[in-house]
Amino acid sequence: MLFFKRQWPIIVAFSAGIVMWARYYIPTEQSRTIQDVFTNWDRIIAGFAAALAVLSMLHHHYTKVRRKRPGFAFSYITLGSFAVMALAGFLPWHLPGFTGVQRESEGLHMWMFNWMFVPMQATMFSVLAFFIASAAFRAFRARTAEATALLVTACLMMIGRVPVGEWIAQKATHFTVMGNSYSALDFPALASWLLNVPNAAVFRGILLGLILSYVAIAIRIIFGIERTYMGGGD
Amino acid sequence: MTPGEVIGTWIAVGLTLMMFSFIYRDNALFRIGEHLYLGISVGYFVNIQYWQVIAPDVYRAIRVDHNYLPLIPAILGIFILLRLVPSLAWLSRMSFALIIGGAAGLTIPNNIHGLFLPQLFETLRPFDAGLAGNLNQIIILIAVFSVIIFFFFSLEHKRLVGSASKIGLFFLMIGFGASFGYTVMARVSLLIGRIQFLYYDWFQGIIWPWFQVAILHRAI
Amino acid sequence: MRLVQAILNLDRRVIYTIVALSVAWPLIQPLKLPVVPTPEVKGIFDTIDALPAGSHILIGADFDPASKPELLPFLEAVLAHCFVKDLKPHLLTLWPSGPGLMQTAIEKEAKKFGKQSGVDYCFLGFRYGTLAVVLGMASSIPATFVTDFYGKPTSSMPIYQEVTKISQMKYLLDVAAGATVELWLAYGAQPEKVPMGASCTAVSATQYYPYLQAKQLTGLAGGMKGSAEYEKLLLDKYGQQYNIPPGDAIRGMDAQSMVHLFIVLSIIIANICFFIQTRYERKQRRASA
Amino acid sequence: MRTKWWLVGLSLVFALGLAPPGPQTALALAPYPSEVTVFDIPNDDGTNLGVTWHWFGALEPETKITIEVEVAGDILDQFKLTPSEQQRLDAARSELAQALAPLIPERDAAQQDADAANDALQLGKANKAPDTPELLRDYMRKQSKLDSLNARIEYFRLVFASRTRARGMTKDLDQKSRFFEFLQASLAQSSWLPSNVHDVDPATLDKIKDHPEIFGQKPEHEDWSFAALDKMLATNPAVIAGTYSDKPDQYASTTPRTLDVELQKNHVYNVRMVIQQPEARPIIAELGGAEARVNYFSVRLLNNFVFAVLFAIVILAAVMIARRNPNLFIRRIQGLEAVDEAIGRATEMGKPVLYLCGLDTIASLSTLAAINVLGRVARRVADYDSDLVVPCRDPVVLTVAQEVVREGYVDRGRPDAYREDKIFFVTDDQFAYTAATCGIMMREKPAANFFMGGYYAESLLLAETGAASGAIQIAGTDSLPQLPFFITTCDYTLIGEELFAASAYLSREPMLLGSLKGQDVGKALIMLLILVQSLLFVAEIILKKMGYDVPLDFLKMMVHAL
Repeated sequence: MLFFKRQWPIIVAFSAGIVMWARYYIPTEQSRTIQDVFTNWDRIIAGFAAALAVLSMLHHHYTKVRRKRPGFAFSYITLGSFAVMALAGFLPWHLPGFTGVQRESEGLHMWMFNWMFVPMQATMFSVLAFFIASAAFRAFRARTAEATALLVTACLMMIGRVPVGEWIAQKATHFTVMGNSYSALDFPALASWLLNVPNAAVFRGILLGLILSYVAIAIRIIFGIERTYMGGGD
Repeated sequence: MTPGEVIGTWIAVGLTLMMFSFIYRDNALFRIGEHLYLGISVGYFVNIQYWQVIAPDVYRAIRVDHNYLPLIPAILGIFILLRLVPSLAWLSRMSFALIIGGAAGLTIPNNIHGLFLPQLFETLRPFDAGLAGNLNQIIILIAVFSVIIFFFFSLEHKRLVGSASKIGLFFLMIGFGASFGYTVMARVSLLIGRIQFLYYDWFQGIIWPWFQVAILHRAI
Repeated sequence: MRLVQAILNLDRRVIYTIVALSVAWPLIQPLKLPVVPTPEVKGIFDTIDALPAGSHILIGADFDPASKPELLPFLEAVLAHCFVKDLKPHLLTLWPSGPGLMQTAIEKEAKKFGKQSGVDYCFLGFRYGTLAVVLGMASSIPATFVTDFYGKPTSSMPIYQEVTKISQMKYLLDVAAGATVELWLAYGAQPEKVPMGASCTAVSATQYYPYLQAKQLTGLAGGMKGSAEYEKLLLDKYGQQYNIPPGDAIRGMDAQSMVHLFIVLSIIIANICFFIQTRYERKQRRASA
Repeated sequence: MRTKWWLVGLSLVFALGLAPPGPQTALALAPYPSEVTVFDIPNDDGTNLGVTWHWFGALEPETKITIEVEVAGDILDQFKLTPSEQQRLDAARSELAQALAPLIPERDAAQQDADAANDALQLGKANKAPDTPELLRDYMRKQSKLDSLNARIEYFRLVFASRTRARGMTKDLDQKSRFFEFLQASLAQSSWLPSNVHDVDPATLDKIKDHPEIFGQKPEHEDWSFAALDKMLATNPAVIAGTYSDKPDQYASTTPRTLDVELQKNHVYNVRMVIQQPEARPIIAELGGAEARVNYFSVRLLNNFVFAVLFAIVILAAVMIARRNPNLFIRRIQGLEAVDEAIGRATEMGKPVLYLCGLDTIASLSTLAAINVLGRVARRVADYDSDLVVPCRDPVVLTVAQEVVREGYVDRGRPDAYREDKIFFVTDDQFAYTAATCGIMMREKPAANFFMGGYYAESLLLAETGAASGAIQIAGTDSLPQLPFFITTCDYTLIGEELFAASAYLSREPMLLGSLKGQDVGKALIMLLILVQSLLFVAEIILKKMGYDVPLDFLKMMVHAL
């Protein structure tokens, strides 16, 4: 039994890893099929795992309500809206006020999606605009040379990416070198240089090391050295 | 506008303001919005998982196409659900082992082929791009080199290595600054989109016409 | 000194308020800052503009509501451009939550220019399978999308008596919030030898520059700014003739500039205050020592 | 790739004007493929042939070429249905025909109705007739009837499609039998079938330099033409018989005029080219033949393979060494020194510790690293006796995180302090997750926030809310676009690789340390490569200035050699 609990998963991980790795170099149709089957299986397993997640969420809010933890009343909202949204997607008949079957574009499910889910998602997303401003205001202080570099590049970038930057570039004095006219304050050009040279190089440097890390972890998993995913216990 | 759209717009406006109230401070309205959003998103998630995965790939494949292969991942999926039964929880390891092992196998060649080798070749370009191009190329080489040194774990950051990694850190900050400034644009346009919704769809689309009809006409 | 302290410890809600105002004000009271089209966006506009009337264009609109403010104006402008030039757009999406947006956009533009679905344009809607969809369309569009978005069979539509696959398109355009540009490029445009252009979110624009440099893309429109530039080009050339109003992106650009300016100004002010404060503290320390 | 010397000779003969008797001027100008090679493309699944050549003679602007393949009759066997398959297909077909028999006339009538209504409507619109709204309603009604009929027909066709799909396979019996009929009819006409390259303008064909994956980065004859053949064109028997019509048949489908059939694996094909000049007789050039073989290794990926295997050996060797000698040195990682301080502070304040594992699934390597670090953090939290809250976005991550935290508590002898409901699933949606987590931060005011793993746009929302709530924040991510936001809003940030080094650093486990050392070896090699290659490039320039043209691009050369 212990074999099945401890060794067997490692054998499975090893075989799956080696097969998926090796198939990359084999150009036949069967090898493509293997990859397609794997991705399909992956999706299906994740689909079942979703049930676990939902159970966990329901359990979390159910305990909150049962134990009357602070703010438990809000959990009723979560449980209720979950029930309505989930059921609306499965109901095969019309509801009053909706012309279509619930799951389709005219039904309650898509109505809730369009008028509740989407605006809330978009709003949470757009809160970022406020936060990015306050983060810039608070954190961009020229304390050290590195911090100064950070804030100066960020400011140049911000100006260079909007029409104002172009406007300044047009209005600023121009000078001529070898027949070409250059603006003294060409923020857009500066921004694109920052992006294409230092920024690209830095991310390249991080990426090269990062990929070595990825490959190293993948090798550890395949050869059974890394077993975090199995969790603890026996 | 249909009644559904009008009601929808009002609800959307209400929810938008509720979620925005979060930036003032935590309050009951935001908590209602947050919990509503939570419930709806999980409800949507359930539907997506069922209609896009389980229904076509498992149910349809088995019942209509008589393809019994998806039974294997379905059983592995049920193993994951057995996490809830402590004595059988170990079965879920089979499923994890398959997913994670396979993903690890995919990672190795794909990352090397798609990212590692192209980036390495991109870095190592001959100096044949004119004066400006060559200068850029030299800056890129210095930046890549010093950043890699910054991430070198086997050496203490002292003396030569220390100053090289200092240069690396400096470049890192320039890179991050550029990234930060670059992203501001995208984030601000999201806010513009939301405010456009409030202004055009709600104010100009519903409130203003109603105001004109209800108030102005009567006044005249 | 107290003022400096107050500015440095400014409540973040003050910043939020100013940000909100600098977005809202230009929408109500436009500033009309100049939008200068870049060569990248011109690359798309000019290619489409040069196509003979009756040519077919494939437009992949692969985004969802989250990127609506950045990309929808571009899609609308391109559709208007197509209809102005009597080109026939084929619109589809690879994103499940996309069709609703696209439907509104294409129906609006088609109505404005009096175009008929299935004859002058076709909205294919969404189909599951990303790569499989692109590959399928390379061999046959009516076979991949058996029906269009409205459930009408495509094989009997007049528009599909003229073209049936990607290689017969004169231009391919991807309006993408994700990584679909590479997909269309690698499996659609390149093997079928159709010129391609792309519009993408501001965040992902950088990663497509290499394709632009390699001339694999004829043009690239990044984020709301790219959309605004396209609207501007359309407006300058056909605005008066066809009575096209300025789009959402152009109107949004003022707000964009305002917020950027505000953030940069606030950083500068904060740093001046920070500088004064550190000098002051140093002086105090020296005095006490 | 055998060069066809006889063709070279022939071309020379033409060139020298020693051509066989005939209209001399026309022949001297006639375009002709020269130095042709027909070969199996080495990197494919065996259904591709490649042809390279360069043009001899002038190409007129309107010239079209077609490349044809000679197909042996035995290829038909590949498409022959077995009796049982035939039976299934026939059954499905007759079922479909039966189901559609009443529908099709009805649909045709509906189509006529709808068309008539549409015509009336257009007329009404043009004349601004007063009853236009009624006409419109009439048209809508008829059109929707037509639509519903079409939808029903489509449904039966979908059922048919799923019936004719062979069990567990993607091959369609219906299509297979069509392929058979088309090929049989076409081969009866001629054994030469057009390939996928037919009626094309030679100027639009690819060049050798367009395909570095086959010919390498700097091929010898980069401007020669190249064509990849993967299909043969089979013609509809009805077209050959002259009875073809594009009306839908009893199965409500139109059969196409031609079908593209994939070249079959492991067959020898002879190839020829038909050159059609405007107002001239077609010229036929035999190109030679080759077998479309199945290849079991993609040669162009050899560099990838070599690199991956070498690196795997380095890592495994380093792990072995580390097992024998566990005292390996690792430099200080700043953010990790602060972990203890942050947890200690949380204990003092009596506030919980918040730990996020990122928004990725368990298959993402950064999530695994985050869970590794979580195990270490859980041990410290158990030591200090404070609370650990872990909201999860992925169900599988949730279960693994629960196990890891429980193990941490058990390891420190405090299994009683473990509370499973503190590690919970929130939702799969990115921003709903963010909203809920921000809510937790603002209400429970954790004293320490850990953001480890992969993040997307929500990174700033999380970190800024955390900063506003006054927590000590430690972030670690490999999501490069999000790094700037963590750096500006968190107290400490583990950048990219440091996240992966963190678990080794915290646990001091020899195997993890060894793997880290292996990565350092890899990085050292990269740096060496960059250094040496840059110097070589400089040397190349200096040598060029001195008049020696020596290519020193060793990396590229190495890749080509592979």
